[in-house]
Amino acid sequence: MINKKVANINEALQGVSNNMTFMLGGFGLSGIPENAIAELVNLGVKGLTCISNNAGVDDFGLGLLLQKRQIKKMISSYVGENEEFERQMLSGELDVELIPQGTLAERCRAAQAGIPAFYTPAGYGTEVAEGKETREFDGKMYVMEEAFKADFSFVKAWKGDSAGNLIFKGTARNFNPVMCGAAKITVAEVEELVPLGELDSNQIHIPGIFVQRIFQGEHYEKRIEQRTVRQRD
Amino acid sequence: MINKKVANINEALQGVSNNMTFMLGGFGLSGIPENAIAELVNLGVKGLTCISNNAGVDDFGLGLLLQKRQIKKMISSYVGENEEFERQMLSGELDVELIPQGTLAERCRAAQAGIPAFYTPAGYGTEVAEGKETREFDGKMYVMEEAFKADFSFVKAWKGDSAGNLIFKGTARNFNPVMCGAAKITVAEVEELVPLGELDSNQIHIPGIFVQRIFQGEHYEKRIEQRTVRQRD
Amino acid sequence: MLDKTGIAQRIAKEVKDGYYVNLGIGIPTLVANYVRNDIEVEFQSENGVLGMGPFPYEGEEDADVINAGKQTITTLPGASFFDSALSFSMIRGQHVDLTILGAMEVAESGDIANWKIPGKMVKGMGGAMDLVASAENIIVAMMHTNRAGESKLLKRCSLPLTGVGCVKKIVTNLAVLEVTPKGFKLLERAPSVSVEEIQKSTEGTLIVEGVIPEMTL
Amino acid sequence: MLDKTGIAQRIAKEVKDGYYVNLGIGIPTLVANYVRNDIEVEFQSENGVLGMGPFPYEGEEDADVINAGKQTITTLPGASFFDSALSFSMIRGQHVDLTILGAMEVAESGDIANWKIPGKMVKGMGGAMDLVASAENIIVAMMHTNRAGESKLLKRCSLPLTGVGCVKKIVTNLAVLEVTPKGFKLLERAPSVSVEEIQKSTEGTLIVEGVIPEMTL
Repeated sequence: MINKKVANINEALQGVSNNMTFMLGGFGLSGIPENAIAELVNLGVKGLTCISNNAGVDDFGLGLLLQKRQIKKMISSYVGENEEFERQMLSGELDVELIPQGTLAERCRAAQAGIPAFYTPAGYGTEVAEGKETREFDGKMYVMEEAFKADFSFVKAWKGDSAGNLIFKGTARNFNPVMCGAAKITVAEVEELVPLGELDSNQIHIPGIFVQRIFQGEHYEKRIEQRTVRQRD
Repeated sequence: MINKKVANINEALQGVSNNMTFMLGGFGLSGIPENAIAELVNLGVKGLTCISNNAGVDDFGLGLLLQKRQIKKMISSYVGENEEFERQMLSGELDVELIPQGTLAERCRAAQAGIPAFYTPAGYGTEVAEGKETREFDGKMYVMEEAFKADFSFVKAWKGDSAGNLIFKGTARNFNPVMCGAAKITVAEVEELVPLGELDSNQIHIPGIFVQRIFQGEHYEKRIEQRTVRQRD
Repeated sequence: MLDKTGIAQRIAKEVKDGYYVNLGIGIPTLVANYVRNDIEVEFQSENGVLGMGPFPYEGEEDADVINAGKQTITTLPGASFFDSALSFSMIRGQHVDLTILGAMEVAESGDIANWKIPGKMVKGMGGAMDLVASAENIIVAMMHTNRAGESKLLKRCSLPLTGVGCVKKIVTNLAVLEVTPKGFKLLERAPSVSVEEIQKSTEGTLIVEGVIPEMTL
Repeated sequence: MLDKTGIAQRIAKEVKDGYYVNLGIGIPTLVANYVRNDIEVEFQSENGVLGMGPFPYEGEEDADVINAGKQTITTLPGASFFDSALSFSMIRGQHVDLTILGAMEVAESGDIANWKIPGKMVKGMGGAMDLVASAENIIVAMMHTNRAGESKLLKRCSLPLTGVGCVKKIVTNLAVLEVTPKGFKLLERAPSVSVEEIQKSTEGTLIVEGVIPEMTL
């Protein structure tokens, strides 16, 4: 098998530079590439365009990059829960493009799949469709949306192997699989890097062909955004 | 959980009638819905349009429907290995639409995903693109392809549960997952119907929402088309 | 007049056996608590789970198992997890039977506005635009009027739209209404609310035919 | 002059460490046997498997594990199975590094015809059109002439096309050629084949620059 394992986080992020476009997996704080984000803060790269469903919270996730003003533009579907984000957005420091969540997922998937464009009903008749081609199929109106283009995808999986095969856990899966192979280089971080052959070939969520670099993250905080519980009877 | 389990094959195929369009999973003879095909032969429905990557062999798979002249039109990517097929095609009894395999898969997936149309490079500049819209994205030419429309999808999985959740095995997976939810009604047959909760929620290939009816097949021949082996040293 | 819980209770009656349901944040989330327990319903959350169960017991929260509101949840036997593309295949492909969501405004044409107020911080539409553009069966759960007492059921929406011509039914604190080609058709009154009160709070065309029954919960 | 095995052997030298490779039916299938074993290569089959191994031992065949030629196969540790949509995401999305396939005709423009002969039974293009339209690196493996002795390297294809302007390199029983804007550039001669013989068997424009080395296997 082709070896995708890198020695450390430095090697994993080699080639990252200012003004690049990144895809980052995660929904809220669930399934975000914690280690890659931490290293992007360390590297201090600036002028970034980030394609990510959400923008983290003030002191975690993409909020860490926002604090250091490393992000120039966010492409997201929902960006609440973040005061620094709000400040930068309202002051005009940060450019924000809001797009429907399903369109966000499908534009990633299109990039992964070599589909340059597709039609979706989402956003038709709204400002999201402004300037975009619309078209009727079977009496219903659709908007044409194009595949994203990005330099790096940073994704986080539960388990992976040196061939780059990935398995995700629960709803931490979210955007991670569709971002694999959707950028020029996909960097996967995993909670556990297992020996080759340990993952069931029949149960791999993302085959290694979509992943260029893989490493086991040093530490995962896996912060919970809305801890909601019920009382025992 | 919503119960998708039907009592028998009769109930599974209720509503099937002449001149309908079906999707049928399988690649070669691997992963074909053996029991549904047998019942379609029993029912004797005619004038069928079948969307299936291949057309079976003379005495197995879709070949059984061809023998009884139940199929009016095949939409496939490759139809070799079948003499009766060849005879009917050359005599004009059978209409055949050949389309690229990736386009076949993606047109199923588009139907499943509510994407009415997408662009693909496959077939550009060939007779496959004749009469279709073509378009340039980033200097490369693409063909617009539309989602399939079908009345029933017949798929075959390895394991399933009463909620309609499916797991496929090996390369018998092929077109089966992308056909689930791509027709008005999806009928899944499985080698083993397991108790609800036995399948790992994290490892389900097709969630039950895409399946309307499920049953355990009575018998699977699982014929091998090209038995190829090596000698032990 | 209903409170938010009452709205959720009334909407729960619209949930039928065998439905896959997507619940928005706010009042819609409460609907799950009032669905009859003699029917089978599965709740889908667009972040990638089908078959959601109740919140976890304290100490059993899992950061890897949340709903679209980022709340920790549990799943039932037969549940499944999937990626965002497949999740929106369920939504866009009309495999979800019923979508219940909140709104700032609904127009008599079925247009809905629920994501943006010009001049205010915009958080984004999340999955709402996909949901309203795709769902065949959309119920809006909202108060009949805004905090300033102005009607939220309008001839035309004044706010930026989330979707056009998509809302089928509306349940408010005052009434149950159906969106028809001719306007909002009044189906039911909330307990002890008169047709006149509903008329007064409805800016859009209100269609009142015959005697309007009081709703039962 | 090379036989089919020789063509496969020569093409195997084009396979580099870290390549994902899709092999067509016929001569291309043989290439797997000659890839250096000090490099890591993964073979993809469009019916949904990555990391194919050798054929199974007798008695160990599994009807659920086949390649695109419908042959029973085995898989290596680290292999994966997936559906047809994801398989063609790999192909269409240019994640497969090298595609090796046969052809009936290749034009000096890089056009390829390998799926249909008018008047004859047409079996279909299978995945060939997706492969040739998408792959950045396509090598054609074929005999230089057809059974009637006519050149298969043409100015223009006479048969219905599989793809336009896509072939980069051709390995035949006589030569290795590169498709350039000006025509077929002769890179190597097969053992004991002269430039004149190659010229005679090539209908399309043949570019011969300097001394053409004999290929090594």
